[in-house]
Amino acid sequence: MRKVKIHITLKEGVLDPQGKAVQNSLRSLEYDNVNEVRVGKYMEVMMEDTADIEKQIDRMCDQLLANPVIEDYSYTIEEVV
Amino acid sequence: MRKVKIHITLKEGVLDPQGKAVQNSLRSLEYDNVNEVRVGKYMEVMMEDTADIEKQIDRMCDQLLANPVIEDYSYTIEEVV
Amino acid sequence: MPSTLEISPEQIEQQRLYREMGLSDEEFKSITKILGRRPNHTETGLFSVMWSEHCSYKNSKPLLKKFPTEGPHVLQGPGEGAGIIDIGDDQAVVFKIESHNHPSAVEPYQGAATGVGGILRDVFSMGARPIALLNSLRFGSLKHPRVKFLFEEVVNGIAGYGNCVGVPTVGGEVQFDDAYNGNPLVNAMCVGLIDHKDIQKGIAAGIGNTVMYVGAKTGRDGIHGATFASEELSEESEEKRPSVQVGDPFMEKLLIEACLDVIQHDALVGIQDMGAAGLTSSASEMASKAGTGMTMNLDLIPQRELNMTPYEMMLSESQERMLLVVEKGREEEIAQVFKKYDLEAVSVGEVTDTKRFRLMHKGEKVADVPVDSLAEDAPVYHQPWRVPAYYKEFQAMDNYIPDVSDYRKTLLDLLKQPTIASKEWVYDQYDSMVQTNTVVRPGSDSAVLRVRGTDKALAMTTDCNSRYIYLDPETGGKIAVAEAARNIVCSGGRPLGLTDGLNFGSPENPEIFWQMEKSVEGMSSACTELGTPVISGNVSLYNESFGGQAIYPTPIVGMVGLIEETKHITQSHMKQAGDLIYIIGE
Amino acid sequence: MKFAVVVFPGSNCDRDMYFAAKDALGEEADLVWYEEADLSDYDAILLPGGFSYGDYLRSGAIAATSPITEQIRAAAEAGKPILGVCNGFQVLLETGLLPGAMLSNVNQKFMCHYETLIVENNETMFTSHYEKKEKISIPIAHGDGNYYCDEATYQALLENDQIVFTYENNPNGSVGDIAGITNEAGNVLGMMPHPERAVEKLIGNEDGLRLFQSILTHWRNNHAINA
Ligand SMILES: Nc1ncnc2c1ncn2[C@@H]1O[C@H](COP(=O)(O)OP(=O)(O)O)[C@@H](O)[C@H]1O
Repeated sequence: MRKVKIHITLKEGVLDPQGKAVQNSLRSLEYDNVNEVRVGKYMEVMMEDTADIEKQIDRMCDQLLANPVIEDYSYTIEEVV
Repeated sequence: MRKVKIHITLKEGVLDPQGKAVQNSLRSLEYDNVNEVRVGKYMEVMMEDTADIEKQIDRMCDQLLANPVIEDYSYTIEEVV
Repeated sequence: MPSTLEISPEQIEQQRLYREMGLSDEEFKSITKILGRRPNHTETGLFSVMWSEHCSYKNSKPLLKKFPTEGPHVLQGPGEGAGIIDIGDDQAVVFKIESHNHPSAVEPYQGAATGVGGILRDVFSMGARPIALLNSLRFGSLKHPRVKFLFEEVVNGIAGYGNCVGVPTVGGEVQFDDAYNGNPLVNAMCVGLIDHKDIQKGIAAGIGNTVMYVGAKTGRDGIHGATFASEELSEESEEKRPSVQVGDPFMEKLLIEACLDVIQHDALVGIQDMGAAGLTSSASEMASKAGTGMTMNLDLIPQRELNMTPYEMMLSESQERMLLVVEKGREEEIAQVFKKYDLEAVSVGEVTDTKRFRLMHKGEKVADVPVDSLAEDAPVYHQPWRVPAYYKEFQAMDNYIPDVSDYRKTLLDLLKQPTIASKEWVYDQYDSMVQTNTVVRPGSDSAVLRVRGTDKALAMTTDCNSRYIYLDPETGGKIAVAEAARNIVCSGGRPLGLTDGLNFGSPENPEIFWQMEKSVEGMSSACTELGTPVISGNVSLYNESFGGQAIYPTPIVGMVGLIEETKHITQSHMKQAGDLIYIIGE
Repeated sequence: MKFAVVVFPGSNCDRDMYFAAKDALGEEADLVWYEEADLSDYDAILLPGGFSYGDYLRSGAIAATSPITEQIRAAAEAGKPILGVCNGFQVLLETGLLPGAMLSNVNQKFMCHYETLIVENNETMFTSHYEKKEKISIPIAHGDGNYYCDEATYQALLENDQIVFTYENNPNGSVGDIAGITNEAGNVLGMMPHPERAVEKLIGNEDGLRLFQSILTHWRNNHAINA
C-alpha cells in the first residue's frame, strides 16, 4: 500500500480570491507581519502499488484532481505497512 | 521573510464527503487500485519573521485557519531570501 | 503572444505581428492612416480588441440594424450596458443576455462563472439591482466524457457565482446535440429592477473630471479575451489557456452593493463595467459617447502582478472591475462610499476636451489615438452570403411524417432524450429563491417574480430551438420569438421586449452568413408583429470546433413580460384530476 | 419588538430576513452593518444566510472572527433570542455559540428546494407556534449543510432536547438528520433551512412565519411579566 500526498496549488499569476480573503482576515486580526496567503489543496490518496504508479498519479491529477488550466500539482509517495 | 506551509486535514473519524466523492470519481475512471482519498487544505503564508513565530502560527491556526472541532493542522517554516 | 514594449512599430508592420492580435492587413493599414503613422505595440493592442467582432460587431452591425428597437415603453435601447423598459410607477426593468462560449469551452467552471459575473455588471452598472439570472446552454452529446464534464462544470460555475452574489437563477434552457460537441454555448441573462431616477449612463462627461478605478486589481488574466472570442476554436486555443479569467463572486457582491450606493451620490457622472477588452473598451467608450477625450496614468492602475506592461494592463480582462467618472475635487467622497465595503476607488485619469485617448506610463506617453477611432470607426463588413446546399435539399424533401405505432413507447423514448428530460438536476443547484420574490420557480413555462411593494410581477424566459433554425433560419427565427412570447403569455404576462444572443459559426463562411441574415430577419418580423422591440443583445461568432464544424445557428431569445396583477399568474402544471384540457390555436 | 439583522460582507439573505420581520411579522427591524452595529437596543438578533466573505476558507469562519461576535455572545448570555439561518448557522458554529461543525453536502452539490422538516421540540422560544412532530415545508439552499458533531455531543443534544428540527428525508448527510439545533439555554437557534423564505403564500407558503411569531409571543410574554 502507498500513501500518496498530493499538493495542488494555483499557478503563479492566477487570482486567488480565497487566499486574499484569508490574508485580509489575518490582517484585521492584527497579524501585521503576514504578507501573502495562497490557498491550495492537499490530498492523501491510499492506493495499491503498481509498476507505473507515478504515471498513474500524473494521469489522475491531469484528468481529475487538478485543473491544469489554473493549477499545478506535485506529490510524494510513501510506503505504508 | 518566511514561507510557512500549513497543512489542514480532517480529524480521523470525521467523515470526508469531498474525499469520498473524489474517490468515487477515481473509481469510475477505473483507477481500481485507489482505496481511500482524504481532502484537506494546503496554505502558503509569507510572513516576516518574529521571535515567537511558532506561537503566532499556532494562534492563527486556532483562531481562524483550522476548525478544531473537525480539523488538525501542522506546518513547516522555510526561510526565503 | 508578444507582450513587451520592446516590439517596435516597424517590427509590428514588417513581421505582421498585428495578425496574431486578430487584425487584418487592411485593418492595419487603415489604423496607420488614422494615426498618420505606424501604431506602437500598445496602440495596436487597443485597436485589435476594439475592432474585434466582440467589441465592434463589425460583421453583425448590418444585421442588427434590422431589429426593431423602439417602442413607447423603451427607455434605453441597444447601446448601453443593458436595455431598459418602463413598467409603470416610475419603475423599469433592465435586461441583457451575454455569451461566454469560448472561455467555457476551455475552462468550463470559470468560463461560466465569469459569464454570470459579466452580465451582472452590465445590469448593475446601469444603476439597477439585479433581481434574476437566466441562462441558455448548448452541449454536444452526453456520450462523450468531455461533454459530460463541460456540462457539469458549466452548471457548477453558474451556480457557484450566482448563488454567492445572491441573485436567484430562475430559468433557462439546456439542449444537447452533436452539433455542439466541440463548442458548447453558455449564454447568461440578467434582469434588474430600477427606479427611473436612478438610471445611469456610461459617459465620461465634464472636462477636467476624474476617472476612478474600483474593484479587483488588474492581473494578466484574460489578455486578448475579446479577440479570442472572435476566432474559431483550434488546437492552439488550448495553448491560449492562460487567458481564462478567474472570478471572485464575493468581490462582485461587494461591488453590487457599493455601486448601488454610489449611484445615489451626486458627484458621480458616469459608470461602466470593464467587460471584454477591460480598461480599453470601458474608457474609450465612455469618452466617445460623451464626445470627450481621456488621459490615464497607468502607473496608478491597481496591479496584481509585477512589471505589467501598458499593453497587458489595457488588454487584461481581470474580472470585477468598474470605471467611474466623478466630479473633480469630490473623489474622496466617492472613495468613502466604497471604503465601507473594503473596496478602494483610485483616481487614474482625467476627462479632456481633446477627443483623444492618451495613456501615460512611467513618465512616457505610450498611446495617443483619436477616441472615436477605437469606439466608432471599426470597419463594417457586409459579408457575402450563399444559400446552403443542405437547405435546398431540405426544401426539396417531402414532409416527414413519423410512423408511430406504440404511442406509449414513443412517449417514453422522447422523455428519455436529454434535451426533453426534466432539468431538475440542473436547476436544483441554483438558488432560485433568494431575494424572496420568486413566485414561479424553474420548471414552468416562464419564471415569475413579483415586484415587491406593488401587485405587479415580471415573467421571464429564454428560448431557441436551434434545430428549427438550422432547417429554416427565417421561420425558425420567428418561432424562437413566438415561443418566448407564448411562454410569457402562458404565465399571465404581456411581452415587453427581448434581448437576443446571436450564436453562429464564422461569418466569413457565406452559408453561415446566410443563416445569420435569415434568422435575424425572421426574428425581426416576429418582433415587429408582436410589438416586442429588441432592447439589448450580444453576438458570438466563430463558434466552430476543431474540424471547422459550425454549431447550429443559435439565436437565443431572452424575453421579459409584465404581469399587471399577481392574481393573473398561471403555471404550467396540471392542477387536479377532472379538469378539462383545451387546445387553442391551429 | 425590535429585530437586528446583522449584515456581513457577502450576506445575501439579509433583506429577506428583514422583510420577514418587518412586513410579514409586522415588527420593527433594522439592517445593521457588522462594523457599525450596536446590538444593545435590540430584542432579538437575526444572522442571515448568504456567503459571508464568499464562504472562503470555511463557511462562516471569517465572519466569526469579526468583533461583532463579542456583542452577539453578550446578547446570547443575556438570554436574547438569536436566530442564525444557513450562513448564520455556520457563523454560530464557528463562534462556538453552538456545538458542532458544518461539512459539505454528501453529494458535493449546492441544492435549493423545499424540504419537509419535523418539529422535534416545540417548547423553545422559536417553535411554540408549532405542534410537536408537526411536519412543515421550508426551503433549503446550501452547499455546506452537512451538520457534524461527535457522538458525545450528539447524545448531549438529544438529552437536552436541543435538536429542534430534523429532515424527514435527509438531503445533505447531517448527523441524526439534524436541520436545526439550539444551545443548552435554548435562546440561540441555528438552522440550515430558510424560514424567512416561507412567510407568504404568494412565494410559497407560511410555514416559516410561525417561527417568527413564536419569537414575538415569547417576547410579549416576557414583556408582560416584566411590565
Ligand atoms: N439551464 C437552466 N437553468 C435554469 N432553469 C432551467 C435550465 N434549463 C431548464 N430550466 C428550467 O426547466 C424548465 C423546463 O425547461 P425546458 O425543458 O427548456 O422547457 P420548455 O421547453 O417548456 O421551455 C423551465 O422552467 C426552465 O426555466
